[in-house]
Amino acid sequence: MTKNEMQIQFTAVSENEAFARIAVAAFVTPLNPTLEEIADIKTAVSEAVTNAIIHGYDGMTGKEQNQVYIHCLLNRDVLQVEVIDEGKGIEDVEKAMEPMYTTKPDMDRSGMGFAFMEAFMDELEVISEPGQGTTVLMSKKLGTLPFIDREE
Amino acid sequence: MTKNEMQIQFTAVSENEAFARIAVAAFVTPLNPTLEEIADIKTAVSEAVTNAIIHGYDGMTGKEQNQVYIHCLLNRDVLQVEVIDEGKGIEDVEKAMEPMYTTKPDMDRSGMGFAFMEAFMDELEVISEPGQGTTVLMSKKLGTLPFIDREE
Amino acid sequence: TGEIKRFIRDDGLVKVSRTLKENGSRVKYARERLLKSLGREPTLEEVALEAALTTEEVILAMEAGARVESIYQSVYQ
Ligand SMILES: Nc1ncnc2c1ncn2[C@@H]1O[C@H](COP(=O)(O)OP(=O)(O)O)[C@@H](O)[C@H]1O
Ligand SMILES: Nc1ncnc2c1ncn2[C@@H]1O[C@H](COP(=O)(O)OP(=O)(O)O)[C@@H](O)[C@H]1O
Ligand SMILES: [Mg+2]
Ligand SMILES: [Mg+2]
Repeated sequence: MTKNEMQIQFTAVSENEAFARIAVAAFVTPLNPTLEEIADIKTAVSEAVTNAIIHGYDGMTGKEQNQVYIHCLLNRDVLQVEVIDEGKGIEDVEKAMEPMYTTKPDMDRSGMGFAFMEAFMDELEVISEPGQGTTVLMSKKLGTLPFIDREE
Repeated sequence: MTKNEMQIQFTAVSENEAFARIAVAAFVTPLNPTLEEIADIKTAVSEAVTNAIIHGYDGMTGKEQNQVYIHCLLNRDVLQVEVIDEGKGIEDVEKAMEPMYTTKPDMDRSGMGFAFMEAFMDELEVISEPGQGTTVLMSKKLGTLPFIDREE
Repeated sequence: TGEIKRFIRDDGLVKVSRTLKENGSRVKYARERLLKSLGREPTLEEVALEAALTTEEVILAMEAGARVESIYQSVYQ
């Protein structure tokens, strides 16, 4: 199979952060990625999901209604991951993506979330509008093409 | 937190079976279940997902459109799992649920899928209609109440 | 980007885990030891502590054993 797809949706609470990164890791496992590739993907997904929970839905009531969505698409050896929240959005995306920039220095945030996503994935795109939520689009090519071709 | 919820949706191919059971196992992790409880849940989810893929969508074209849905609800220490397919459905649910009954003996199916779900979970309900797909509803109480009460 | 990744990892911020198989046997023996000493099924956190792994690693390691057993057999036959 050269194309595979999954979506997950979960309550925006920090208890679900590990669930989210494990789910994405488990989804790419049949492609036989390296441990390093799995670690990269898990780190990037963790950062994006943490951001959705602690920044996106920061101070928003109706906790149980706040949802995070992840959409994964595997197209041959390329994984595309979308992490979406319907939270408060980002005013200045460019500034938010600068390394060390954080709006929560009090919470021990390092401001390196987007820098990590950029470092661990091949592509990163952030689409956000105040009041409109945030979509983080990431993709990564896995070094498993020989494996796929053997399977076909 | 006493209530938590997630949903996953994925292409109905056997490559995703491990993903599905790992995702559900990861979801219950914050409740600190025993390894045995995790193994029970994984077995039950695997059986339901396998059925959706190999029986539900058996012989149906448009492979990439065929989707399996899992809905998990954690209410305190009770996990509820719904596994849904939009496949061909089951004519005689009661008969299908009998131990050893299988419509695919040729494929080395044991006919024990529903019996396993029944044995490993506390409750099992199967809702199906020919042409209407199948919903498998399972629930299990986890022995983690002291843990939850400590957290609150 | 290779350099950034190496820096982050060497800094201990991101831990690359041992192999699934290795963790699988650590989990198996940790559970057996705890079953004996506690006289009941150990919880996920107890096993993680005993095996010196994270709960996340335990969940994934359990898969290493499960794969050969039950389901995969029937699906891939
Ligand atoms: N999903 C999101 N919704 C709203 N704001 C966000 C989101 N993700 C990131 N941000 C903003 O971008 C800033 C930088 O994010 P990041 O690089 O991950 O650093 P950190 O999370 O440590 O603050 C955050 O401090 C926050 O202001
Ligand atoms: N999701 C489903 N869609 C259609 N038919 C199903 C589904 N699940 C189970 N069945 C029917 O019920 C029978 C018994 O299922 P099960 O106990 O899991 O045994 P097995 O999968 O080994 O055949 C199957 O052989 C099949 O005919
Ligand atoms: Mg961050
Ligand atoms: Mg079955």
